[in-house]
Amino acid sequence: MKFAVIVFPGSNCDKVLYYAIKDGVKADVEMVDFRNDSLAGFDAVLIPGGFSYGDYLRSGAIAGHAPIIPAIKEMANAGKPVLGICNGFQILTEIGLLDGALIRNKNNRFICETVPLKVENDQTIFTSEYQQGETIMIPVAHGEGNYYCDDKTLARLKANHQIVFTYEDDINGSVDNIAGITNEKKNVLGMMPHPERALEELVGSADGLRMFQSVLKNHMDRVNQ
Amino acid sequence: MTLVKVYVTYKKSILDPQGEAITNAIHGMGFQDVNEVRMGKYFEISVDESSNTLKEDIEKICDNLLANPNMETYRYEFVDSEAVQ
Amino acid sequence: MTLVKVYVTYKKSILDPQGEAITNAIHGMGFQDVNEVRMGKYFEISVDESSNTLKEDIEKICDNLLANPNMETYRYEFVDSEAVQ
Amino acid sequence: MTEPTATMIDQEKLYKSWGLSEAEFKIISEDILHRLPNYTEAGLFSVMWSEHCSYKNSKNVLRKFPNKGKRVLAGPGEDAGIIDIDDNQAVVFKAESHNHPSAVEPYQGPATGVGGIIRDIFSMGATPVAMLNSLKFGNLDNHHTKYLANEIVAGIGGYGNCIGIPTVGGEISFQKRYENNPVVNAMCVGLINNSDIKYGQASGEDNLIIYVGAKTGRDGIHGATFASDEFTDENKTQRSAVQVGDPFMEKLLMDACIELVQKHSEWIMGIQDMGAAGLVSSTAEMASKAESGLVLELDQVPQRETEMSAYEIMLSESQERMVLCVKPEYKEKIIEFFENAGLDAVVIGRVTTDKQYKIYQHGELVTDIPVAGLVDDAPEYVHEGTMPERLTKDDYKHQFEPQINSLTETWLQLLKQPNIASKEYFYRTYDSQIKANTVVKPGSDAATIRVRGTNKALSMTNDGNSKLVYVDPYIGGQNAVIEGSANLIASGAEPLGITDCLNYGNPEKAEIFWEFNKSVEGMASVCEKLELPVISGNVSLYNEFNEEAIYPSPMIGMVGLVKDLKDVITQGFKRVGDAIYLVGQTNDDFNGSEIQAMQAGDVKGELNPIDLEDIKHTQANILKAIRAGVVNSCHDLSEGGLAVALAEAAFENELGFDVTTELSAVATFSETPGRFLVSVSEQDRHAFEEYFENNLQYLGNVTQRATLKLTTNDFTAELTMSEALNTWKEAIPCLMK
Ligand SMILES: Nc1ncnc2c1ncn2[C@@H]1O[C@H](COP(=O)(O)OP(=O)(O)O)[C@@H](O)[C@H]1O
Ligand SMILES: [Mg+2]
Repeated sequence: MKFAVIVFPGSNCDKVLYYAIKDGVKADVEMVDFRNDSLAGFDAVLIPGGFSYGDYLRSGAIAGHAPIIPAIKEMANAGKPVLGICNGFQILTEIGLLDGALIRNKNNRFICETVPLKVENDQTIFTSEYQQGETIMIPVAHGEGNYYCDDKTLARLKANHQIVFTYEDDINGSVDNIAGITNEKKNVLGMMPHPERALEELVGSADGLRMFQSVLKNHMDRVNQ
Repeated sequence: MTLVKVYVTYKKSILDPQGEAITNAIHGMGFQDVNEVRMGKYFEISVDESSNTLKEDIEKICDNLLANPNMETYRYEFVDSEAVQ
Repeated sequence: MTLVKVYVTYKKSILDPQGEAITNAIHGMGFQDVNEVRMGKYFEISVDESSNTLKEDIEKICDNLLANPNMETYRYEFVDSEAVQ
Repeated sequence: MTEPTATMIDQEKLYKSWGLSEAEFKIISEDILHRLPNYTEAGLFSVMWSEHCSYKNSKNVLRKFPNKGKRVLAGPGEDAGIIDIDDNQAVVFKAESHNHPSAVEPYQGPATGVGGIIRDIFSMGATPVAMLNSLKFGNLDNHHTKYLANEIVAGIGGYGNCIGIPTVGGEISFQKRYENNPVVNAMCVGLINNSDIKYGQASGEDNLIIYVGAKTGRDGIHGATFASDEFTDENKTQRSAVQVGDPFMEKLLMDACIELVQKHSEWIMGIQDMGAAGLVSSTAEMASKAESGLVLELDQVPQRETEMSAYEIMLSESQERMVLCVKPEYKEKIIEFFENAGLDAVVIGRVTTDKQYKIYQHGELVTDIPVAGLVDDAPEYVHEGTMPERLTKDDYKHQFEPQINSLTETWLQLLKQPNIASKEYFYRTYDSQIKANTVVKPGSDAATIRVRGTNKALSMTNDGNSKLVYVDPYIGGQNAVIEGSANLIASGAEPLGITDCLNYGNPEKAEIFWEFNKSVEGMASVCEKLELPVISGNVSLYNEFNEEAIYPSPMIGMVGLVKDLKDVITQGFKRVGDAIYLVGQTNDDFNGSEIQAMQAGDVKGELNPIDLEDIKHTQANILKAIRAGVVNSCHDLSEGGLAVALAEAAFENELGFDVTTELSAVATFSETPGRFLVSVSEQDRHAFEEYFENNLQYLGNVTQRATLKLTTNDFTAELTMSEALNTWKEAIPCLMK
């Protein structure tokens, strides 16, 4: 299985995400520059955290116009796994692959902390190695992670089980404490917390590893069928 | 040369934490009469030559880049108005 | 209730990295006619009652909080203008 | 705008308003140039000979610091110092102050300070891996201080978070003297392979000078500005001292420079960032180091504004710019390399052999001066200091006596003091975990970052209790170094070396100079004793508001090496049943203490002399014990003494304790330096005690019960965990409301 880590100018969690795949789950991975317009040959797309284009204007807004974006949309439409973490999540909402928007944290301050998350749906390709209802410890680091969507959208997300992770405590004002959602087909996941920073107890938690293992395992299962 | 001024604000239903922080700071300064502050963005766009499609272009730029329709609204005005017709 | 609109912009000589990034993005979208974008802040301040000192108060708030006179300039306008004299 | 002529500058003594003295002007015109300098030249001299660039008032004092050592690869004089950490790797670090800009623009000031210190690190070829900061604010009892604190912290976080370097530690303290003159010091730590080290030099005839990064604007041209009558009013309002940081641009610049050094080292001779005094300072220093000359063509310099004068271009402090000296045959490759990274790179000059610094603008030679005159010939001043009057008062010998009616109450009250209370409210806004290398996050004695791909880690800390320096500059200075070292030792690291930021008032005042000089002597004495070289640093003088100086505020930034990840340790108790020890003797040390500040409303009185031999011995043994694996937690005692250290050790994992001491209640707040609070597994007690002969006291145990119980020879206090923790955690958020 081959992963692409998209690198936008200003991405700053790209290398750690790369290590998560290469050393964490020992799969094939390549960094892909934002100027490319094709993702041929890749089985999954990872959009890292950071401050693409400085997050000037609005987080994720400018990245939404990069040459690589149509290729990412194609992958999503083809049902391949697309995972956006933090700034990646913001970009996915900006380009319309995920619903809603991420606005400034309720208290107007950046927050960096390792927080408990609840796994709300273990039936996705991203979460099958977790248990429904399980609490995992994953770091967050964001100033604009307050998930917003209107009531109709929220009802749809719920009905369709698209809410995958929630915060156990209200850390940023997100609607229903939402920390991560998928698209309807559940092959695109956006989340504010950083699983790639939680691969080893040495740095505080290893709970993020199973997310990447899930993606890998589900792919292999499908291939072997 | 035409100058276009664009104002982007959060929709009413959206929480504006920056505005709130500013309101608190203003109260802290002793101005209790201030009720609410909402913060938005303001752009001055200078356009080289006025094409026929200037109005359309600006709307495209606003819709696709300067404002996020999920949470923001915008309005704009031309300062050098004879340039657009 | 009076609504005050405040516009804060960087002085000309000050670097505006946001404006630059936006300009580049607009060019990337194919609008080459756009020359320059400067980004500023926009505030809508609603004031409860109109005191005699409203104008002064707003200027104090702008000078001390909303704008840094070392690098920014501001202008403001009252929307409900009969409220101020 | 017309520039004044050379004669006008001379006759009307215009140079005086730019900070040059008559004597200095005479040296320039008579000894160096043998003619009068023109406008641009006079401007260049005034800025290069300013305290900020030449250290003319402080050099003589700074020489007291040791800067050599077995592991030192580069010391003061470079953008940052470098210390070997084995395996052909080295650590690079430096700190810088941005006090004045932060007072003027509390968001952009610290942001650009962070940007500047990061450039100092990657301009050596190193990869920045961590940041720290030392902040000193007024008391949180007024709107202005809260505003400053919020903005300054946001500015630091805004830059660091965006560029993607974890901010892992620092210190924050509060005292009225900083109300209008906050202290903002930022430190950056980088890693490098020894073979990649680059120096800022411009050598080799006809090698090219390349400018990379942001365009030059009229930013920050103020240090040595001309009298205002030269500018029209319109000009003045558009002219600004404030620089805006662009962390996005800096990220591109940083990544490109590091990649260039790692992959194409052979293309470049030297690399240097543009910091204070921008283009002139960076290029003149590069030429000076290589003993060469330079020709610069200003028309080639990318400019953000029109009609900039040579003076303005040379002195601009626009951020996010670098200068490279490259071999001509690689010119195209380098420009293409940067273009691909989204950056503009242009050739602005070349290296010559005549040792002259020549600048052309619009085809005219506007500057022609010897490089050495500009960089090396600034005069050095040796000031006479006078002991401040406050230190000569009779009652100064007197030791403060704290009053305690209830140990519980005093204890809680102290935990609530902003200087002692948790700083999480602030540091939680810094991304401390980015890059996933942070093994010990903010909240313990020192932060620890693993060195990826090895079994090593680096610990780092910022320290400088300025209350102690204020009451007793020499011993207070000693204390700053001891505390830095203790914080590293308590984290399982072997201290490697020091960077500093020396923040003081106006050195032309004899009393201020005395404080500066004495405190440096104090610091230096400990550096010698503990064999800690000072490899880089920064001096910030003239920190005054309405003639009132800040406390003398040296900040010690220290980095230590953890040789084995298994030695990483934090301050918090780990396991119920562990034995708790106090290592070191406790004396009556209340002058300058937090309890004195709290109870007397002010600090005063001389400090007791410190036995450095004893400090060294104790620290060495703590490290040995940690490496032997018999220590579960270790915390050095600082502000608030034993009582506060116990509470802090309990908070980390919310484990209680039951402690009994021979000391009096008052003594549990004494701040005698050189002490540690250690917890040890029951089975390791004997092994642990062996390291300390009689220099330790068994205090009790870590308990299951969520209570903090402290029994002294005269009082007993018992706090519930929730009450103590809330008091300590909520104090600052509450004040910031
Ligand atoms: N400005 C800051 N930035 C990041 N961390 C900070 C800052 N100020 C304090 N901290 C962290 O808070 C903890 C307590 O700080 P401090 O009381 O100064 O410790 P110590 O007394 O051991 O030097 C440390 O881990 C320190 O790194
Ligand atoms: Mg400590």
